[in-house]
Amino acid sequence: MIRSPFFTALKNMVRNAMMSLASILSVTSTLVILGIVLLLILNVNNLTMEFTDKFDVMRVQVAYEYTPEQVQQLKTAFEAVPNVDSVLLITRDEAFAQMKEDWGEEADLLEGLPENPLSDTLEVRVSDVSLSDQTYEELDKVDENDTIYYYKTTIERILRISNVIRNVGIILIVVLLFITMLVINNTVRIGIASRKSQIQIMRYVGATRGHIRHPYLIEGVILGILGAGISSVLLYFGYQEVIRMAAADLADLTAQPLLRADVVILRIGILNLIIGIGVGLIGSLFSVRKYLKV
Amino acid sequence: MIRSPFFTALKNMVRNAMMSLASILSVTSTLVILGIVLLLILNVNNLTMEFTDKFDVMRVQVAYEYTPEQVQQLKTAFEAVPNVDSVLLITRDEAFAQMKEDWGEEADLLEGLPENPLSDTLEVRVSDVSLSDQTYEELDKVDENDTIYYYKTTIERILRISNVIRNVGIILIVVLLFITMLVINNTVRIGIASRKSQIQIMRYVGATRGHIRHPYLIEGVILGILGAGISSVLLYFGYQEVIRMAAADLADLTAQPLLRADVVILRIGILNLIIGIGVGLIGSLFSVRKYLKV
Amino acid sequence: MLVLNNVQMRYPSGTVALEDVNLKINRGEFVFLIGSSGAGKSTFIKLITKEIDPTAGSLYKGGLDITRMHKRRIPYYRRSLGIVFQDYRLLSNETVYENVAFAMRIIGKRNREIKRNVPLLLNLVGLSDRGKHFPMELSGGEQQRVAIARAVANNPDILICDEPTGNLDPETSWELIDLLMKLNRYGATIIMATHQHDIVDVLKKRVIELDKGRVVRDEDHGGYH
Amino acid sequence: MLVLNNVQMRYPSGTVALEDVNLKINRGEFVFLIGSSGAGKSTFIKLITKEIDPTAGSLYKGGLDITRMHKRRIPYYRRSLGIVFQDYRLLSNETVYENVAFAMRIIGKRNREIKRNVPLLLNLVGLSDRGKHFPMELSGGEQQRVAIARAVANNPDILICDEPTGNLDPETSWELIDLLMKLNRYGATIIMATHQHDIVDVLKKRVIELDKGRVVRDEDHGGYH
Ligand SMILES: Nc1ncnc2c1ncn2[C@@H]1O[C@H](COP(=O)(O)OP(=O)(O)OP(=O)(O)O)[C@@H](O)[C@H]1O
Ligand SMILES: Nc1ncnc2c1ncn2[C@@H]1O[C@H](COP(=O)(O)OP(=O)(O)OP(=O)(O)O)[C@@H](O)[C@H]1O
Ligand SMILES: [Mg+2]
Ligand SMILES: [Mg+2]
Repeated sequence: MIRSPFFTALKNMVRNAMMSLASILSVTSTLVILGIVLLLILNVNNLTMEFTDKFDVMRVQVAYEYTPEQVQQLKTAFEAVPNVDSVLLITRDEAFAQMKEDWGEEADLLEGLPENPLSDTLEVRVSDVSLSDQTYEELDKVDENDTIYYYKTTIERILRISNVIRNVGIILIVVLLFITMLVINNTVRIGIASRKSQIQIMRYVGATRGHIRHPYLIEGVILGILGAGISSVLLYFGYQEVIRMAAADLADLTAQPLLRADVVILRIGILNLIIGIGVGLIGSLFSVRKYLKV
Repeated sequence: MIRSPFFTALKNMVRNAMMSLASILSVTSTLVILGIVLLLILNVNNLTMEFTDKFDVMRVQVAYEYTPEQVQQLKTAFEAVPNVDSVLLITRDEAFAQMKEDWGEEADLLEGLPENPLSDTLEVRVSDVSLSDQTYEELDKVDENDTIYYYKTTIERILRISNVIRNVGIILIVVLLFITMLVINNTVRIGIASRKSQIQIMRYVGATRGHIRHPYLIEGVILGILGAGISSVLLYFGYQEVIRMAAADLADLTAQPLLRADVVILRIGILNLIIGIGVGLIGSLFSVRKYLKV
Repeated sequence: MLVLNNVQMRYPSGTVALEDVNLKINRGEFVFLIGSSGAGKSTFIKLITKEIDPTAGSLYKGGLDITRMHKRRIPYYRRSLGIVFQDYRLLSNETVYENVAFAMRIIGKRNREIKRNVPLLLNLVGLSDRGKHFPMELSGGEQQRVAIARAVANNPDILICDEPTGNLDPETSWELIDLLMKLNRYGATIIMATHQHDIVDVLKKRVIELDKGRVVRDEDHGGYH
Repeated sequence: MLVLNNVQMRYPSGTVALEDVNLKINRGEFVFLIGSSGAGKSTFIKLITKEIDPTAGSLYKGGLDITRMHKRRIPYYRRSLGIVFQDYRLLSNETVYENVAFAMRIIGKRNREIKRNVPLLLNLVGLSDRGKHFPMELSGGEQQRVAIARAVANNPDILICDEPTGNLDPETSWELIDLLMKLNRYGATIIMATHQHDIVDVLKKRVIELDKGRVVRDEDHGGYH
C-alpha cells in the first residue's frame, strides 16, 4: 500500500515551510487584490443603482383645461402602462396651497392673481429607471396635450457612467483573474522546479506519474484553499474597517451607502475558493507535467 | 580581473530564462494591479473635484428694502472677503424679466401682481469650494439683513465622499505596495533558493560576498526595470482603451471626465520604476543574504 | 535476458559515448563492466534503465523491445531493475528509512512488510542506526550504501550497479560483493561497472571492457587486465 | 602548518564524527587520511576548509586560529586552499572552462592569464576537448577531474583531496598521483582522504588512520594497514 498522497503532500509542505509560506502568501496577495477590486466595483455599482433610484419619478403636467374627470381617466390610463409603479395626483389647488406656503411672507402677493395659474400634476413612479425612455414614449402616446418632465439627461448620464464603470470593472476583473492565475502558476511552477531532481529520482526508481503527481495536486489544492481562506478573512476585516470609517465620515447620509460586509465577503470568499482551488490544481498539474517526461 | 557582474547577471538571466520570465511576469502583474488602483483613485478624486466645482456659487438674496447704492456697497464689500472669486449682481428687474420669460404663455398672469415681488440677488463665486463654510460665515458678518443660499449639504456630502474615497485609496495603495513587495520578494527568494547550491559552491571555493551578491543585485534591478517598463506600457494602452470606451459612452458630457493617459501614466510609470528597482534590489539583497552564511 | 544490437549512443552535445555495441547477457550472469573514465560504462547502464534512448540499434530485455516501450510501461519496467546510480540519487527530503521504504511502496508492498524489511536491509549495509537521518547527514560511503539497500529492496531481476564501491573502504566493498554474489546465486542477474581491479581479478566473472564506446573485450572469466 | 588540538566534532544530529583529535601537519608534507566509511575523514577535511566548526578544541593554520576567524576573512583563507570535494561541487550552470576559470577570477587573475592557463589545466587532467561542456554532460570520472583542475588552478599552499580517485580508473588515478607528487615536490602540502589501498601502500607517505572519529594510527611511512 502506497502511503497516502495526502500525507505526503502535508509532509512536503511542512518540510518546505518557507516555500509553502511563499506560495500561500502569493495566492493570498493576488486574491486580496482581486477581492479589493471586486468590492470597489460592486459598491460603485450599488451606489449608482441607489442614485438613479432617486430619479424614478416623472412629473406629468396635465393640460390646463382638463376637467377633474378627465384627469382621473388619465391617471387610470397611466397606471396601466408597463413599468409604471404608481401614479400620484397633485391637484392644482394642492399645488397652489403649497406654493403659498413656500413663498412665506411674500405669499400675499399671490392673492393678486386673478386665478390659480397652475395645472394638475400626475407624479408617475417607474419600476425600472433605465427603461424611463420607453415609458416616456408610452405615456406620451396616452395623451398628447400634457407635458411630461423627467430627469432625462441626468438619468442618461448616470446610466452611462454606471455602464462605463461596469465595463471597466468587468475588463479589470478578467485581467485580474488572468494575473492571479499567472502569479499562482508561477509560484507553483518555481516551487516544483526546485524539486525537479526529486521528481526525476522517483521516476528513475519506478514511480508512476500518479505516485508523483497526486501529492503535488493535493498540495496545490491545499495552498489554494489556505490562500482563499486567509484572503477572505483579511478582506472581511479590512472591509469592515472601511465601512466603519465610511460610517463615521458619512454619518448624516440617510442610508448606509456601502454593501454589507458579511453578504459581499461571503460571495467573494466563495469566488476566491473556486479560483484558489482551480488555479492551484491547474498550476500543479501543468508544472509537474514538465518533469514527468523522464 | 573578475568578470563583470553585469555580464554574469545577464548570463544567469538568459540561462534561467523560464525563471526570469516568471519573475518579470510577477513584477509586471503586481505593478499593473497597483497602477490600475492608482488610476481608479486618481480619476475618482478628479471627478469629485470637477463635480464640487459646479457648486462654487452662493446666491445672496439682498434685503427687499435696500437701495441700489446699498446693493453696490454690499457687492464691493463681498468682493473683499477672502476666498471670493467674483460677485455678479442680478437686479430684481432682470430676475422678474427672466421669470416672465420662464413662465411663457402664462406670463400674463404675472401682470396682475401689484409690484415686482423679487429681491436683488448677488451671485458670489468662491475659489475653493471646500472652504464654503468659512466664506458663508464671513459673508454673513458683512450684512445681517440678507439671506445666503448655497449647496451646503450637497458640498458637504460630496466632500465627505471624496474624503472617504481618498482615505480608502491611500490605505489600498499602502496595502498594494506591501503586497507588491511580498510577491516580488517571494519570486526573487524562490529564484535564488533554487540556486542555493551554486552560491554555496562559490563560497566554498573562496568567493567573497561581493562576488556572489553583485550579479544578483544587478539581476534584481534589471528584473524590476523590465517589470516596471512592461507594466507601464500595458497600463498606457489599457487606459487609452478605457478612455476610448468612456468617450464613446459619455460622448455628450461637456468635459472629458477622465485624466489624460500620457500625463497620468508617466507619473505611474516613474512610481513603478522606483518600486520595481527598489523591490528588486531589496528582494535580492535579503534573499542572497540567507545563503551567504556558509 | 538482455540483448543489444548495434547500439549507438550519440549525446546531443555530439559526443559518441557508445558505438556498434552487440551484446547478450543471460539470466543469472554476473557481469563486470570495465573501462577507463569516459569509456561509456554509465551510458551503457543508462540505456538499460531507459534513462536515455539509443540513437541507433535496439535493446531487448526478455524479448521486450525497450526502445519502443510505451511511456506508461516505463515505471513498471524500471521496477524490475535494481539500480545503484553512480551519483546515488537519494531523495534529499526523505530520511534514509523513507528512501528505502519508498521503493517498496511504489510496487505496492504492505506497510507491515515494509516495517519488517527496511530495518533488515539497513542492517545488511551496516546502517541500522541511521534510519532517521537525512542523506546530507551521511558520509559519502554511507549514502552509497543507502542506494544499495534501495536497489536490492524489491528483489530485482537485474541488479545494475554503477561503481557501487567507489566510496567504500576495502572491507565494506568486499561485504557488498558478498551480498551481490548471494543475490546472484538466488538467480539475480548482476551488472556492475567498476574501476576496482582487485575485485574483478579475484572474482573471475564475465568481464566486458569498453574503450571509447566500443566493446574491446568480452571474456567469460576475465581479470581487470 | 596545520595544528589540531583536542578537536571534537559533534553534528547537530548527535553523531560524534571526530573525538579528541590531536595532530600536527607540517608544510610540504604528503598525508594520507584513511579509515573505513563513516570514520570521519570528510569531517576532518570540512573542518580544515571551515565548512563546519569544531564543537570543541582548536585549529590553527600557520599560527592563525581558524575557529575564531572573522567571517570576512573566510573567503581569503579558502583561497589559500585547493579543495577536491567528495561530491565534486561543480557549478552546474557553468561550463567546464568557466568552472576552472571562476576559481582564478576570484583571486583576481588577469583575463589573459586565465585564457592561457585554463586549457593547460584541462589538458593536465585529460579534458582539453571538454571545455565547453556542462558538468552534467560528463562522466563521473570526468567531473572528478574538473574538480581536480579547479583545485590546483591557483597553486594552493595546501591541496586537500577527498577521495579524488573514487571514480577514476587505475591508470588515471596514477596520473593524478603523479601530479600530486609533483605539486608536493614544489612545496605544496597534500592531504588526501582515500580508500585506494594500493596507492597508499606504494607511496609510503605519512598515513593517518581514523576509526570512529579517533586517530588510531599516525605513521610516517605507513601502508594502508
Ligand atoms: N552533516 C552531517 N550531519 C550529521 N552527521 C554527519 C554529517 N556528515 C557526516 N555525518 C556523520 O559523521 C560521521 C563521519 O562522516 P564522514 O563524512 O566524516 O565520514 P568519512 O570518513 O568521510 O566516510 P566516507 O569514506 O564514507 O566518505 C558519519 O557517521 C556520518 O554519518
Ligand atoms: N549527458 C551527457 N551529455 C553529453 N555527453 C555525455 C553525457 N553523459 C556522458 N557523456 C559523455 O559520454 C562519454 C561516456 O560517458 P560515461 O558516463 O558513459 O562514461 P563512464 O564510462 O561511466 O566514465 P566514468 O568511469 O568516469 O564514470 C564521456 O565522454 C562523457 O563525457
Ligand atoms: Mg560512469
Ligand atoms: Mg567522506
